[in-house]
Amino acid sequence: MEYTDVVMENFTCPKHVGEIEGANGIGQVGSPACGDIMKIFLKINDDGIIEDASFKTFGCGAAVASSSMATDMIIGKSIEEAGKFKNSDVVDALGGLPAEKIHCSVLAAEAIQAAIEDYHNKKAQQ
Amino acid sequence: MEYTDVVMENFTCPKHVGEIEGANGIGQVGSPACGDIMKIFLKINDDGIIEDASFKTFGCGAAVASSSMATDMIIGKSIEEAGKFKNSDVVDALGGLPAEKIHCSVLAAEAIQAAIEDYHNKKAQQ
Amino acid sequence: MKRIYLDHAATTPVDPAVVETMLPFFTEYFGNPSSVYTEGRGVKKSIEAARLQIAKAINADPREIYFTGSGSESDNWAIKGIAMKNQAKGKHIITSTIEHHAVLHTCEYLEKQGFEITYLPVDEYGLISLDDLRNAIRKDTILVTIMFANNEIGTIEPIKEIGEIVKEKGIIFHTDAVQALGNIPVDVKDLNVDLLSISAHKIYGPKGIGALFIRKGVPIDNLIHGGAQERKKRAGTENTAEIVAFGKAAEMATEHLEENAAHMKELRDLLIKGVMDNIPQVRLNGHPEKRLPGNVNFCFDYIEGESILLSLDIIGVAGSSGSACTSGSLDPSHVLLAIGLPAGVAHGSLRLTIGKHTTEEDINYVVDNLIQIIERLRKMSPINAD
Amino acid sequence: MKRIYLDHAATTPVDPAVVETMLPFFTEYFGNPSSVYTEGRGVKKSIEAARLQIAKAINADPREIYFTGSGSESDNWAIKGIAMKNQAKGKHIITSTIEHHAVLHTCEYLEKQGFEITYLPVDEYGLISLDDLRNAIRKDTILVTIMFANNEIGTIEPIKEIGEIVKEKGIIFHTDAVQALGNIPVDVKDLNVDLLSISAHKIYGPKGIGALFIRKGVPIDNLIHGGAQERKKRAGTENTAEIVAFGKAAEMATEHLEENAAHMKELRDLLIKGVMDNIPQVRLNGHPEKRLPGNVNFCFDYIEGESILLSLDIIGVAGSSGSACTSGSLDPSHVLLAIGLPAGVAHGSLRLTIGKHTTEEDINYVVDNLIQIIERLRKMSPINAD
Ligand SMILES: Cc1ncc(COP(=O)(O)O)c(C=O)c1O
Ligand SMILES: Cc1ncc(COP(=O)(O)O)c(C=O)c1O
Ligand code: FES
Ligand code: FES
Repeated sequence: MEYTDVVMENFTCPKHVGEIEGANGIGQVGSPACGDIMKIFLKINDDGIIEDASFKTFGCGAAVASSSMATDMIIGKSIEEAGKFKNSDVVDALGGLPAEKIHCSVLAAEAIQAAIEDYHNKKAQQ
Repeated sequence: MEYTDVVMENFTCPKHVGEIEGANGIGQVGSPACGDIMKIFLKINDDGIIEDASFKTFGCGAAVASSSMATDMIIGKSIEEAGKFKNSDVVDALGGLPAEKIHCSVLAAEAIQAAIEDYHNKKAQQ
Repeated sequence: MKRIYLDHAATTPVDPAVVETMLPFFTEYFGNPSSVYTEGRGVKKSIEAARLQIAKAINADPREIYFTGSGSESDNWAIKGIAMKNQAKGKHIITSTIEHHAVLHTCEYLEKQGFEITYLPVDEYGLISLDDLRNAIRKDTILVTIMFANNEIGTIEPIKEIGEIVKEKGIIFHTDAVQALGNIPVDVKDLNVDLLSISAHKIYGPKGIGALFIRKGVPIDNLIHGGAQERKKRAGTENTAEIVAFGKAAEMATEHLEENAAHMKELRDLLIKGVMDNIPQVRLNGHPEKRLPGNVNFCFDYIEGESILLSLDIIGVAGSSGSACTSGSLDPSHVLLAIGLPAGVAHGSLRLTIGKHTTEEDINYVVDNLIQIIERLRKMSPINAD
Repeated sequence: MKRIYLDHAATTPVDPAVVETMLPFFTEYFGNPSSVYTEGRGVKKSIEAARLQIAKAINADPREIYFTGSGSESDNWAIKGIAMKNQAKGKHIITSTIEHHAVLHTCEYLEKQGFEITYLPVDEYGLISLDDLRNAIRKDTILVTIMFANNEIGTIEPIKEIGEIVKEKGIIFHTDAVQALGNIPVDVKDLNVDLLSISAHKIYGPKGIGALFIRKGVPIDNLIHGGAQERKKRAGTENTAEIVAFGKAAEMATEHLEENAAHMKELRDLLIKGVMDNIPQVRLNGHPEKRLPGNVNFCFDYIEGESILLSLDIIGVAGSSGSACTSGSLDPSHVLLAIGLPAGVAHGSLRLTIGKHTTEEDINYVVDNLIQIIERLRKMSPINAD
């Protein structure tokens, strides 16, 4: 197992941990049986810009670091831009992940997409 | 492979190597294919006493040392006494032999018996 | 930062005294022990001296000790060697669900070759039941292989009782004692075992050297064929340096067994108490008493093992986890599942294994920090119950 | 007395530079390479660096290198692993009569399991015939295993040509290159081999560590099942120290290959000339040109090998013999019988194998003394022709 310094930094002092008040897009992927759950909270303003993002994660170091990095990267982006967000963006920003840990970054990307979908669903119901 | 000092001494400076003139009992056992041949020469006087003995040996260190020790031990003995000579006598005198080398001492004992037999045969023919 | 190593069940540092004994065998006494000449002869003697040290450590005859390249090789040899040699008598083998992979995967391989394996279940503490064993024995059972002590949860199986049952039926009995040696008494005469696997790197010896005890007369095929080494039972030029080191390590382990075990037990109980008293929603895995003196294994609800390990690593503590994530596979430890833990819980396991050099200070440091680490990780968890 | 070691084909002293590299791995970097924490991580890197060094030495991809516990284990794994995995396709294997026992006895074991083995004969120099090979190939042939260079008589087999023939037929090809590495170029890409065995202790590395090259995609069963080490192909906690040492030894061997080989060849030819010119009734075994740079093997008529060895040992020279008596068995070397020597002659063989530190002075000393030793032993022999 070999984590980069950026991964270790994001694991040790993760940014955006916890729930944000008034989140209007929430996505969760994974299951405890699989050993990883990622929950992403988004606060999207009327212009469709992600004003704030946060996470709660049950998972390995790579999962925590991916959550931290991914939330940090999408804050300030439009939901269109965030919709194109891919796991490889997280991996690159982390300076790489061990091969067997790539799926943890996939979880982060999926959780973000789930949160955006949740936002759209909620909006459609309004 | 672990030889005692006595074995090494008898291998390095074997006693009674070669043929003795006027040997009246000669015994040979073994074959080149098996990797060991021992030839014993005895000179037995009219009183049935082994006056001299010698050997020629194709074989391992234990075989050479056994030949040297065995010939040395039977010189001066009567043929009756020599007839009772056993391979364990050689082994004991050598301070022991490795398990897989016991058969080399057996060869020495057999060669002596063959030489004594040869002496008896020759005498019977006279 | 001072490092605190608490993964002695994974491997141990080589004792400096053991390193010392092996050094001359690399450059000076390097001869091939099968040789006639001076360089080889002394080496052979050293190997036989090491064999005697190992024999004494488990109360065997030195002629019953065969050196191998690892504990895994010993397990493979024991099981495949007995299976292949005795298949005319039957093709049924009994083992347990909590064996080391060296046993389990070997059994699974034999299944593919037409053997039938019964995997005995264990209770919540990791103990097999003697009644289950009795019921599993069939006419065509040729081998029972049950580990002496489990590497993850430290549970000690009733080997002597198993040995009695198996012996009565005339079946061959193998035990994997890799975790037992150096921690609890191992006596092949008392235990009724026919084959027993051990490994040097668990007792402050080097990695890559193990041994298999084979009781005289037990019919077994070779696993590694070739030269006449190890009385024609295990080929390969002898790993002289590591054999000598294994001998020394075994001798030291035997000599200090009681004192080391008492020391580890004290610290183990201190660690267990410290964690159980101060951290909520934690469970101790394994048997409360029938456990290795150095083994501690917890499950912390709502958090995942690797996160705990990494957090400990950052503050200088080395531990291990039966969690999926550490091995890069998605399955949690088969041992934790076998004792009945749900997969979600099994993912949050932490194993800390104490060694002869561990101190009370180390344990206190770990407990203090673990309290904070668990709290912090639980705050981050989406499945925290609060 | 100064010792002159001329048994480098049996084993070599570990190079001091190699000992140096391995030392930190016993006490400092002792962690289990599979671990998450700091102690384990660096170790994993060191193992992968060693794998790369080995890969470079034989022009393979590092992912095609698997560490084992010896050259013998590599041979057993290659042959049994291929046999077991591919038995549905056929159960016929081709090898030669002069293979190392690790190959021969493995093949004999497979015969007992229902496989059929063709043992190709060799000519008086120890070479197999490509026509014999072509004729031996059948529809159900799954494996050809022919050694690269013979350990007793030093003959180098036409591996590249064999590889071409075998490849054309789509059969898997293994070669035992234990004696080749460090002495002649070994290039798995050029040679068309699918599997290749090597061992560290023949190239100034430690005993008890080997490797098997397995070309990507070659279907093979494991020999040692268990943990996920070596990409799940060979279980057992990694012998880190010896792996690192093997890497270093392979790197050094590759770097100095030409220079070492030229040096050994020169001394070899000096030794051959010295003996042939001065001692009557002697023959050189093996091929005059296609032979390992360090190998010399003679038969002296009318005398037995161990006697020569002991006599040499007394004057400080370590050599070896294919004679019965050295091994405690009554059969002379199967290699010498295979090249057509009568048993009586084969008993009188002497192998002297030169290393990188051997000097011209050493060789002259040996020749001078050998003349006297042979004369003295012949005088003692009952079958001396004169
Ligand atoms: C040709 C050959 N193959 C295999 C081996 C076995 O190697 P190891 O001693 O590492 O088991 C040897 C040497 O002993 C050898 O010379
Ligand atoms: C119970 C048990 N069996 C077998 C092994 C395998 O031993 P080795 O690592 O020497 O192959 C281990 C340790 O890894 C173990 O804990
Ligand atoms: S979250 Fe399970 S491996 Fe990363
Ligand atoms: S004479 Fe052959 S072993 Fe002694």
